[in-house]
Amino acid sequence: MSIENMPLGKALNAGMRRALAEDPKVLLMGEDIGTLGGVFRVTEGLQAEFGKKRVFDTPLAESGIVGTAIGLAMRGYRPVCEIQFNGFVYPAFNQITSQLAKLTNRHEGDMQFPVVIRIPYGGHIGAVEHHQESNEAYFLHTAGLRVVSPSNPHDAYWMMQEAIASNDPVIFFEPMSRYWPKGDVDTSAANIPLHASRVVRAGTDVTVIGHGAMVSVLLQAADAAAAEGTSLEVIDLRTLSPIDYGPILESAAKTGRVVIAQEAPGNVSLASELAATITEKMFYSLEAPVLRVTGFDTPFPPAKLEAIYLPDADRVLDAVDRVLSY
Amino acid sequence: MSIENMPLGKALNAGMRRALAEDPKVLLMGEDIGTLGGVFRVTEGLQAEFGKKRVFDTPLAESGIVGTAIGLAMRGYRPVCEIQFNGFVYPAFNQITSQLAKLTNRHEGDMQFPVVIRIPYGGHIGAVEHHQESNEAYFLHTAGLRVVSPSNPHDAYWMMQEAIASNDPVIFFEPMSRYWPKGDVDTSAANIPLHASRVVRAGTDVTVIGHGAMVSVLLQAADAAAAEGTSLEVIDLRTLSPIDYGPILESAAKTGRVVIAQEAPGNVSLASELAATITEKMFYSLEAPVLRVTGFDTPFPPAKLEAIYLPDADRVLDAVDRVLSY
Amino acid sequence: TADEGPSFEESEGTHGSDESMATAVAAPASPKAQPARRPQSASAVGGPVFAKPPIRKLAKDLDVDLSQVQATGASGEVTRDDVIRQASQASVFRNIQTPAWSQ
Amino acid sequence: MLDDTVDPMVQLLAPDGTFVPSAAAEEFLPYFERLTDADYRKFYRDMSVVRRFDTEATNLQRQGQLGLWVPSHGQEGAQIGSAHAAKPQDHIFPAYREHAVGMVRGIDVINIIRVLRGLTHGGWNPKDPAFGNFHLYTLVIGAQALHATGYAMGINFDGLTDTGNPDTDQAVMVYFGDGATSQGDVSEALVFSASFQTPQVFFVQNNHWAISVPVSVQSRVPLYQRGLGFGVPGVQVDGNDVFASYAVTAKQLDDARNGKGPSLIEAHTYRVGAHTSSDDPTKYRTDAELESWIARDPITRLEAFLRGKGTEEAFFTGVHEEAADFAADIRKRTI
Amino acid sequence: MLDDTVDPMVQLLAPDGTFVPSAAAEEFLPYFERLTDADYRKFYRDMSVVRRFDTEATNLQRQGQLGLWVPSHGQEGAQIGSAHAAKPQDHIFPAYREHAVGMVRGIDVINIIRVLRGLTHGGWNPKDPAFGNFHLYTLVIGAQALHATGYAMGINFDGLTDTGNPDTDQAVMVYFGDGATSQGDVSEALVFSASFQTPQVFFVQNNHWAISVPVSVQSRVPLYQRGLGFGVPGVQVDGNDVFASYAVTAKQLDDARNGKGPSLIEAHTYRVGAHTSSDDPTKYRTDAELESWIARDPITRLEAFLRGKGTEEAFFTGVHEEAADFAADIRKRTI
Ligand SMILES: Cc1ncc(C[n+]2csc(CCOP(=O)(O)OP(=O)(O)O)c2C)c(N)n1
Ligand SMILES: Cc1ncc(C[n+]2csc(CCOP(=O)(O)OP(=O)(O)O)c2C)c(N)n1
Ligand SMILES: [Mg+2]
Ligand SMILES: [Mg+2]
Ligand SMILES: [Mg+2]
Repeated sequence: MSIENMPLGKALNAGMRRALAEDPKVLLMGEDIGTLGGVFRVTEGLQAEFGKKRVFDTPLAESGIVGTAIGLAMRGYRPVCEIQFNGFVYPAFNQITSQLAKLTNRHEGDMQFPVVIRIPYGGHIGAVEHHQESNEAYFLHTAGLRVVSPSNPHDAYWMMQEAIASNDPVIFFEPMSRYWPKGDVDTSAANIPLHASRVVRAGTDVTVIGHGAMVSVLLQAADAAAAEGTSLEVIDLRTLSPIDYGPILESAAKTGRVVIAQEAPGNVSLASELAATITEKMFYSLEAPVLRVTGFDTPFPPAKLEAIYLPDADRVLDAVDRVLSY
Repeated sequence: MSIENMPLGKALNAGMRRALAEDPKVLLMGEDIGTLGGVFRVTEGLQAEFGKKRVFDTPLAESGIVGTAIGLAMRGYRPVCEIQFNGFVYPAFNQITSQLAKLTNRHEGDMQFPVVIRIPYGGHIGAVEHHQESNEAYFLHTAGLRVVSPSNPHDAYWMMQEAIASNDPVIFFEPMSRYWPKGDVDTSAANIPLHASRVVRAGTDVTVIGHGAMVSVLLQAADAAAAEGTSLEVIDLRTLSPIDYGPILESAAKTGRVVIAQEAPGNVSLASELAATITEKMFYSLEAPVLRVTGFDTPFPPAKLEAIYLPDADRVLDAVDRVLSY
Repeated sequence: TADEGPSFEESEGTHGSDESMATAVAAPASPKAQPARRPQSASAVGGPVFAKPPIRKLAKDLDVDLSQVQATGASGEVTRDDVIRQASQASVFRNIQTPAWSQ
Repeated sequence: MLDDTVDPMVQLLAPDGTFVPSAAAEEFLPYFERLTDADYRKFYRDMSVVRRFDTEATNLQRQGQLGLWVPSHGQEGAQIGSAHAAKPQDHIFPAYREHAVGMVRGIDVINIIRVLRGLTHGGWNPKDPAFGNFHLYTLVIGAQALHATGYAMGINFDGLTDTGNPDTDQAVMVYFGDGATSQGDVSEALVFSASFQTPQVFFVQNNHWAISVPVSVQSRVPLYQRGLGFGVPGVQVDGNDVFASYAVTAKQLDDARNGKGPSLIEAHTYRVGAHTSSDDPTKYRTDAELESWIARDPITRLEAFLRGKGTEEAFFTGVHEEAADFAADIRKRTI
Repeated sequence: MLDDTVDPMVQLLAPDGTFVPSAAAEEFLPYFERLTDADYRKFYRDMSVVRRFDTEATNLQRQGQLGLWVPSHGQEGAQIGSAHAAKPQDHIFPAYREHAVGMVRGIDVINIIRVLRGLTHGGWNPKDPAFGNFHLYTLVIGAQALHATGYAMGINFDGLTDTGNPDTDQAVMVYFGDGATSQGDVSEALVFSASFQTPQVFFVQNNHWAISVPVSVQSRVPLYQRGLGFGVPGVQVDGNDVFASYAVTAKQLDDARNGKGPSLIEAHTYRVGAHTSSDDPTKYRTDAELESWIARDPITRLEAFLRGKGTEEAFFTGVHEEAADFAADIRKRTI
């Protein structure tokens, strides 16, 4: 065991550093990731260490970034692309959706596309428009992509390396508001594989499920509920596509009550899919409908209103009360 | 009453013609929509009738089409953009998602964006890659867009006019495989408003829900089920966002059993949302989980395999059997 | 428009408390955590309750504790008849054991 | 760096404030010549006020009153010159750093503060006649270029170009940065503008950096050439020369209104401040570069010109007082 | 129409097959001169076989054996010339009409038939050495331009340009049409290729139509100029002149391999057939235009040249037999 205490952003940096060191085909590319080390400093020091052919700034064009990453993958490279902020991935949507996601299928497996697209996402940072969205739903609906999001530094460190090692494209959602809090990272071994969900707090009454920054909100809610005598089981999805339903269904079978929380708007979202699938698989076990606590079906609001928009522990607890009242 | 029998494609044409005639601010724009009248001839004759300033071909660039339509809307025009095929809307995704969908909100209502984006969609036409997708989920998850799809000529005629009259942006999904079959169009009056779902066949045992080309598959399934003594109630969604839940919940309350069918892949889709919401609202009425019959979570396959991929009456009936066996 | 965060070094302690893996990974639920708001007690018949939602509603309406019901459904689920049987038994027992107060 | 040795660059004022028109400036001189002494002073006043406003907003951000600030310091010459060249009936599509342009067009800049304070995504009503057809800021790089082109297509459809009436003919001006030129949307806007011959000026403020990325990563040839292969002619101007910025923009907008179609202006300037208040430019650029650009400051340059013309000290004192009052007022209305 | 009066156009063979190099052809002559008589015949043979293949596929489609066909008729000069100019180690990124290029690179064209028959979205393995680094077709207009650029960036990172060894240095050629030039992705590919100085040739087949839309809607200036403002030089060639197409492409690919960065070739040609089997071109273009282009047919032109050099009739008969056999074989293997 080799434990280091570090922030999630630093853990991502360390994960990428290790991948760069271990495989000469790994490249980092994006806007401002070189000299500056990224607007969040997640790639800090990596250009200095690995040189401008391994870690480089691109022109300001997201379709260009993803499109050329695809070409680099065809050439045998493993590019890791940074999208500067969530709301700026849309110019690359065509390359991601009609190309990257489909190319392995189009090639009938003859070529592989180990491209990682890093997207810092989520609220709580008080930023201007387009900077705080949780837009994972678009990528979840797109067959051919893997989508993951770590909630803590240890996962960030390992999931980044596992994503880079994946021969399928991975959309890697980084919870911006969690870049700074520190946690222990065991750099000697990952404990569970990339595509596994995990019970992060055991409980008996209600299953609450989330990912990324929402996990700490759920843990907060669990503390508050415990104080009132309600036991919440908290599940960190970790991987959003494909979803590892094992721990989820096991928990739902036990509690019979499920609440899903996410920052993204609810309509046609991850929460919709989880609610539908859990209900389908566990119909006879559910004491209450699966409830969803989500961002509202509006554009992400100005910073001063984000606290109203983003699900917090109170909104989660309200849903917990509602599932318990069935 | 003034009834004309015509194919759906022609009904769309007639709807646009009427809108062009009634409001000089209505414009049609897109690739090959002028001289050629569109690759499906849906805009045939309209450039000849209204001139090149009202109906015009654009350069081959979808982001350009939607982006300039936004500017035209700011200028007071009501542009109707044709995207030639479903799989070619992605280059415009940034303009649709980060601009068109958000601009009314960004302007706090001071400006309106009456832009219609027409997208021919769905399978059954045996075409090559990117030509047969059902990609409505991306737009349903995007707050700020209205999304509709007619299943028959009468609705096509009226919904097109209502979409053009809407002051909000509308994504108008046209079921390609239904362009040709004819139906009666009452050109004297629409019977229900744009955002209304409708029971198109009454039944008592199971509620089956779909939109676009799926509606005729559901009607086929209802015939077959009736022959075996099972009564299906068929609902045509017509509008995919916002969904009119009234008739849906009423039907679910009556039957207690619901099957949703769509051509789109199931993961994080319209069907997921319907299943989750119906379950949430009608928990105590459901005799079985809401089942979903969808395209598979793979890229749309080559034409020779589409019959396997696309839900047909048999797959719907299988789900009907399953909800009945709970 | 690109607002950047402070570097990690600058930001220690300013963006939330440290969270170790130990707290992120489950602490076992305390044994005394008996749910205050949970309507049903542990099953007397044994195992989790399997019942579709309308049956749960029926049980609620008839004041039947589903965990006390003997399930006869094909996959071990409680059926409508099971609930009704339990309800009528309960009312029989209630009639025998606790006769109503006369006015 | 200004590369005026290689490519023709329009310049009227040398960095030291002397009036020495470059060869390329000749065709634009008539537009300069119609300016009066009062105009010169107005330009100076506007640049000074907006510079002071920018400083105040930077302070407000540091004090936690704004989530973010996007400084315009250094780019006042390009912005004030081009903004004054537009006519009231023209429409302006900014990116997000065009505070000076907004001020000239009549928006109350407290509205910009409100955006960066996190109170709104919009801030003002572009349909309000008081706001001079100044559209909302667009944060998604390059997206507004297509909106501007579509708007200009609408002007054409309305028949409001080339009517012979310069008081009603309209044009559109869209602003974006050197980094934005790489976005597909900007290229598509060039395609559409050429195809539909829109009455439109693409105004590129080449401030030499897109956050930490130098313009050389975006293009190895000067950006004023970008439009040529699309059929959109280009002009290169010293953006820190407010007169040159004015004259070139006035001419190109006239051409647009007169039915000559779109053109592109590359204004060479420099972002003296940080990209935003979250940025630390010392990480990626040298003091020497910064100093060399401060030596070409647009305000100092015009001040030298005005002093050379014998402008009284009271004028400068008055402007500085006005600027300070303006900033104090903004502070008061912010907090 | 060829507008060689306005812009320099590389042409070696006049439409009547006589060898009359245009002024612009001069710097490319050495590349022509290395061709032998056997090469001339090979070009003729290849163009004839692919023309016959195209006819057969069109028939198969009419008979319901293919869902769709995308004819290459008329564009054989541009395709066969440019394809032969590439070296085995080069990588080719086609759009969807480059059947002739695929054939030259070694793919069994039954694989193209399989795509249009609805059996696969791919058809061949671009990593199979027998397939000459000919990548899959891309149906989303312009998307492959970025893949090609990324691939070429990889060649640079691998250090396989400008090594002084012409047998191992690599280049990339990407094909797209006149319509595709409007797509943002193509412009972004020009940006990236210039920024990273990729060893890459952008080969634009200007067949004058994007389905029903004439090239004048996409651009009012010749497309070979499109790259200039991005720092990507351009050459205009008569695409119906297989020798000129060969010579220009060979030179530009050599430059790319030698570290001179990207360039763009506009090959003027014409889609003689329909856009696809679903299209009816009589709806949007005139017989006169079609005739004028048939008069510039690349195969007829080379035949005239070869006959002028006294090529024996047996050669032509042999080629036509070979082409017929080829088509018969395709038919047999399709049904
Ligand atoms: C589509 C998109 N990608 C990335 C960003 C993040 N971003 C904001 S400003 C900026 C640099 C812009 O540079 P430039 O166009 O030169 O304008 P300047 O800021 O220098 O005025 C970047 C990358 C964005 N806002 N939009
Ligand atoms: C992004 C996208 N938009 C629209 C289409 C539909 N489409 C297919 S071919 C074509 C015209 C292409 O013209 P050009 O680039 O000149 O190539 P050509 O077909 O003439 O070879 C169009 C509009 C598409 N395939 N992709
Ligand atoms: Mg294979
Ligand atoms: Mg800049
Ligand atoms: Mg073409």
